[in-house]
Amino acid sequence: MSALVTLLVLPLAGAIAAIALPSPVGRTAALAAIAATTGAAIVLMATVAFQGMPRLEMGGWTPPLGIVLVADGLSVALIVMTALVMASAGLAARHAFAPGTAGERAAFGFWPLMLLLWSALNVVFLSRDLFNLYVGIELLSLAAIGLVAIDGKATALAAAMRYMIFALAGSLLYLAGVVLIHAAHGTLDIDLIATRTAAAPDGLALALMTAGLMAKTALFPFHVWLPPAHAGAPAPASAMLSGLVPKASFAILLRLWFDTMPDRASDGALTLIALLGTAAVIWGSLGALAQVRLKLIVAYSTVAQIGYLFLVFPLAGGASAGVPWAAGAWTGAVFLALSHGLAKAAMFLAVGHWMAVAGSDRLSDLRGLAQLMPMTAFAFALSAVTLVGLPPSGGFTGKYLVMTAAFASGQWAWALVMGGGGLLAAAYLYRPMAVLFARGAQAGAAPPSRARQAVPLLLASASVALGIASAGPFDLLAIGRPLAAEEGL
Amino acid sequence: MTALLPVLILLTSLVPAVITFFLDQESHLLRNALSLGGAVLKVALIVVMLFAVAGGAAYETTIPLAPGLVLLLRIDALALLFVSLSATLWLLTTIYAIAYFGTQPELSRFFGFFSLCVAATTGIALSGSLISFFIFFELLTLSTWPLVAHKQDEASLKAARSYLLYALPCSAALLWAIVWLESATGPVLFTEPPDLDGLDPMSLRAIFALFILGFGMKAAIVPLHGWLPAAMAAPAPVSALLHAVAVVKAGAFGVIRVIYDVFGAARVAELGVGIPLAVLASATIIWGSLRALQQHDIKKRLAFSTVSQVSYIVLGAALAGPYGMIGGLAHLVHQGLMKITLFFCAGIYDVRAGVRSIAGLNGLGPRMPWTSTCFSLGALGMIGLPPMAGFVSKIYLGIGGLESGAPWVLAVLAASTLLNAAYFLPLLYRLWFLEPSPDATGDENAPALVVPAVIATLGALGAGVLAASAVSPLGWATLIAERGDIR
Amino acid sequence: MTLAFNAALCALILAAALATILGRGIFRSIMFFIVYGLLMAVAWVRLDVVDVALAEAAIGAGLTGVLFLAAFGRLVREGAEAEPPRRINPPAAVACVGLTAALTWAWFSLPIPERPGPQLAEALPRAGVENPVTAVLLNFRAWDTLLESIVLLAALIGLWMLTREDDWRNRLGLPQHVRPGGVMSGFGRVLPPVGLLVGVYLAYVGADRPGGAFQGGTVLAAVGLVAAMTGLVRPPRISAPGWRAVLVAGPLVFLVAGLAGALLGTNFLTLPAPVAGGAIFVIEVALLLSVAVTLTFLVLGPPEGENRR
Amino acid sequence: MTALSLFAVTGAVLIGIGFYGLIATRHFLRRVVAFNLIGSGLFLFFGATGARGGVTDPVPQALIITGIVVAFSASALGVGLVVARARLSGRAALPEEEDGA
Repeated sequence: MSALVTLLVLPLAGAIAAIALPSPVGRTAALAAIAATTGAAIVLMATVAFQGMPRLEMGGWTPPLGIVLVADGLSVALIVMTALVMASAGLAARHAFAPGTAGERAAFGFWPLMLLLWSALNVVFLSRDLFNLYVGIELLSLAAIGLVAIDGKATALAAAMRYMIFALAGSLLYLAGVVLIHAAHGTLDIDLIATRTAAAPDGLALALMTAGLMAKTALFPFHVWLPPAHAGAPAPASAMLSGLVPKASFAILLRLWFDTMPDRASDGALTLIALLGTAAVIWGSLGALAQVRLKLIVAYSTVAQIGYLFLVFPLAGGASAGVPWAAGAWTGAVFLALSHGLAKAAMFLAVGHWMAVAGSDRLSDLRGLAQLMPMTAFAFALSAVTLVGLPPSGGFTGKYLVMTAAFASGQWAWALVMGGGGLLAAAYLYRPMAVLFARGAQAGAAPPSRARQAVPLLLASASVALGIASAGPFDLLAIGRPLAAEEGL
Repeated sequence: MTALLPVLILLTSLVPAVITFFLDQESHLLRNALSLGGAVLKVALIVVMLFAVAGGAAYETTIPLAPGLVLLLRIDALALLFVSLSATLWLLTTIYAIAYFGTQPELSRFFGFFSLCVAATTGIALSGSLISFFIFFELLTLSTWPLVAHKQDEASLKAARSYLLYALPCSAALLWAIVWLESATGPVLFTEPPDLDGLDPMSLRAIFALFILGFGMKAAIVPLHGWLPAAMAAPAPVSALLHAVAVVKAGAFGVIRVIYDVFGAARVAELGVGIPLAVLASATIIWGSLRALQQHDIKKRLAFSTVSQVSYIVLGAALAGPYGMIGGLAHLVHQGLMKITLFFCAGIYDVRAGVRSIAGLNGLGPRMPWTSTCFSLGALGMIGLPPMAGFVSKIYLGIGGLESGAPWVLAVLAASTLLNAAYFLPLLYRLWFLEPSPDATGDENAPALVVPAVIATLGALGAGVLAASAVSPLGWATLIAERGDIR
Repeated sequence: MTLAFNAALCALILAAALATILGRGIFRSIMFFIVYGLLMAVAWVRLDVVDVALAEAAIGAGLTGVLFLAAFGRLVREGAEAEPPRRINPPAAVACVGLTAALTWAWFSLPIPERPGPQLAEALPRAGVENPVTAVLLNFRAWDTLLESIVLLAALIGLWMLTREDDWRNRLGLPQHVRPGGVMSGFGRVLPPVGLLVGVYLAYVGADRPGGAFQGGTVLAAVGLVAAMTGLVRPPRISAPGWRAVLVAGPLVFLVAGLAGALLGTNFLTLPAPVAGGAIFVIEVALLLSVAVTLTFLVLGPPEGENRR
Repeated sequence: MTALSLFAVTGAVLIGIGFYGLIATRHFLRRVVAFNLIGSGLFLFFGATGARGGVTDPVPQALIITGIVVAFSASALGVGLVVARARLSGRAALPEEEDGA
């Protein structure tokens, strides 16, 4: 059985088991599925790295009739990042959602929702069929909404409702684009569409899909739902929601603009997208600076970090495509997405530990926690290094590649955004760091075991390791990359 | 094996750093053994290499990251000058720090970051490419922050915040400079001159300014110096690290690399950016000295003295001529040896006699003779009294000024010398010639604190007395200049 | 004449749609929506797309309408049925008119590609069913359909997460009180057997003619709802193992069939031509059950107890 | 105007009406209703595209059926959310939109 099929089936089977089986057995099955899927993700990465891109024609039917899933470098990079975050979130949830710790309801529901979310992410990262991608992001949104609401409080429900409005509007806009594409080209397959001659409504289709996916990615000005939704969920859920979910719609955007219809991109549209990204960087950072609750700071930081990703469009798309720096910009953006996923998940898991001890995530209540839990504090600091984009982290590698592309193409304004965003990130992450490392009263509850504290530290270390060993991921991302890789940018 | 040597030198402090983080607070013995073992091993490796490099060998290791991001570690004479300084002083500081802290809390964190700091400095010294330099430079920024904040009281946290407030915007400027430059020239290696003709002179000047902004903060060039006196809130070993072993040195070293290995002395002269930098350095020299005069806290005075003295190195580099460069390079080592002596002694006065203010020094000389002798010799060296090391630096810098058509440098040096005397001699007067206050206590029954100070003093003395020999810092700097490791 | 009928139909649809958005009061909005759904089903028949017409009538109008009505009832009990004062939002109106204009323009400038294409005609004989829609749903794009059944599950688990902690062990939905011998109870005795027949029939004929697991499942769900609301059957608790097994049966059988394809055939979800018909039948039966139960549970809502705060 | 164009334009108008409802109304239940309008309008448009050229393309039909089920799932969750929130707070609109502002 191919690694691809295993990766798709395991989380689904795990979710089914977690729903059908009685509590202790279902939970064990879910944990087993998490472990196995993580393994499958790594095997798939090895397959892609050493044997080329596996291709799965569902049911044996080729497009335009059937649906094809392909694992390229981008897919497996995102899939392995997802697996690392999911495995860590699962470990954290083993305690956070243990029977007795959490209510019966959440202890049952977390596991299937998590595995369904994971299934959806894998589908989105692999599928080459626009409608299948739609089903994937719908599954993703519904599972994510369930996780946002799992806390059960009125604020969490309001956050879930707000999220839902944006998610539903986004899905339908995306679907409208898909309908136009199918009507114009008679196919939904990304690679087939790329070979068809352009039709008049393609631009509209691309615009609709992009707008819909932006709403789902929470790009400014569609970001208002994100901070309350991500901050209101329990820590393991926040880790997945903030670290992973926005990457799914962003990955589809990359596929649309660089694989499906690279020739339909106009410079004005590309610039507009990057301007929205710039606004997101500024707005998200200012929002983070204004918060007094750590989870909200971390969530607003996601708004800002998402903004960076959208700088890739004018740097690697449109007139810029096919020039030497385009591949660097594209790869840099993916590096930023990967390292943000790992670092942000680490942050939320660390905050979860602190909330368990301090009983709150207000900065004033977290004073001095670094002494009590040095490992999680260190994890938070390492994640901050990645988010600020300091070397030698994955965030730095991404930032360096994007900035080089910006200067090389004469679009240095985007480099200014990159650099300024890093300083803003340092500013809003400094406050929690200073509070954590201050001497202060220590909370009453006992800190979690070292093994549990190690989980966010491992994730944060992975985000740094992504920078230290960036050659491997860089080469991996070159497999199936839409733009020609140029050496020595 | 030889290709691995640079990595090994790096690992001698990186490995202890990582292991130390995971040690229990109570594992004093293991932690001390790790720190000391790493320091001794590093010095040993460097001694081995000193002989080889003097014979003309160069070691190089390449670790490819993403395209354009090549981590290149290279040992040449210039790298070795800096790395041997920091390795030797690290060993001394480690001994000193172990004695200084005793069994205080949070030591695993402290020594972890301490070793990390030295690893970063080693990396800076060995970096063979601009981007490697930047990576280690930022690692240094980050690993220094917890050290400055170590005491975790209000003053320390404020100092640490101020440090980052200066450091991060300046590293953003540095990254801008590097990316701007490299997007036009490709990755910049220090061994081969980048082709700068693709950039117009105005862009080059802007890039140069960004570089100076980036490095000048660490080198505490006015007006980017504010963090350094504030950082005196940190414990004495950290001050030694900031002022002598690592941080300000890294900044000055960066200026040297940029002038000689990125732009090249000729291009710096052609762009007309050397003399403005020399003027800025001179202003820093004078300003730092004037501010030092106003301080009543020993460590504060020493801190402003550093602001002043480090700019000697920048001045030498900015003059962009052989003598200036030799003077600057030699002063890199000289200032390190003298300043670490002074900080070691200031720490001893603090922990053994409870003295922090200058007024408290009255009559301590006879009571703490070893410490006070070391302190006095260090101070005299700073003033530039022959045969101490500081004298040698000043002579070369003066000649360098004349050689580069900037005779006003002599005036700066003279004024600085007078000011140095003005803020150091009163201290010596108090130590040796005033009566102690009746309730004064103090002893120096702490060999682990005193011995490093004595060794550092002997080093500073030796560097001056033996300046003519090939193994002295001056001799080595001359070797670097003659061999053309830097252009 | 046909055109006039179509035009009138479209006008009615649009009027009903406008009324759902602009009409005063939520209840009226829901009523107009149900009317709208029925009109939509007629439109689908006019387009000669009976499969979709069935789905739209059953799910779009019927089940969704019941869902909204039930929700409205609960909101009334919570005193949350009133709307905040509404006002016209001109920027939104302009944007929406723009969207409509853009789509209209797109319709008139769309090229007509070659579709469904020779591949479909060539593959249909090997699909195992004659109804091409069923062939697409359960064979050519079976992966979509598998995920769709999973989407239903995700929505249900998400819905259950909205249960109040104290209510978790209660039966699904609001407790029902039906007078024995009343109208509802009589209704409840007559309707289910008829509905059962219709639902199973719809699913069964789906292989060759319009119909299928989702449409049939919806009718069965309606049966289940009526049975529950009339007190004929008491809704289960979430913890009931048998019901949970039924919930996942469809996706599970689908998944197992997919794996069998991967092990025996060439690919995941491959149904070799000789056994395709049989395999699709088995999958449809399992899906029918799961879809019916999932839809029923979705409309019943999370458990709510008798004694409320 | 042919019958197909009539239905397609109707679909386009429905999408516009639905989006207006989703954006501009405040009661969450009405928003879910509006979401269903968009969905069915889009499906109508899609169905019309599939019937062009005198052939009936089964693919849009299959996709529409999938879409209807997906939309129902989302509606059910949305309705559950508004009911649950009303149970806790007695409100059925988002907090920032509750008052007349």
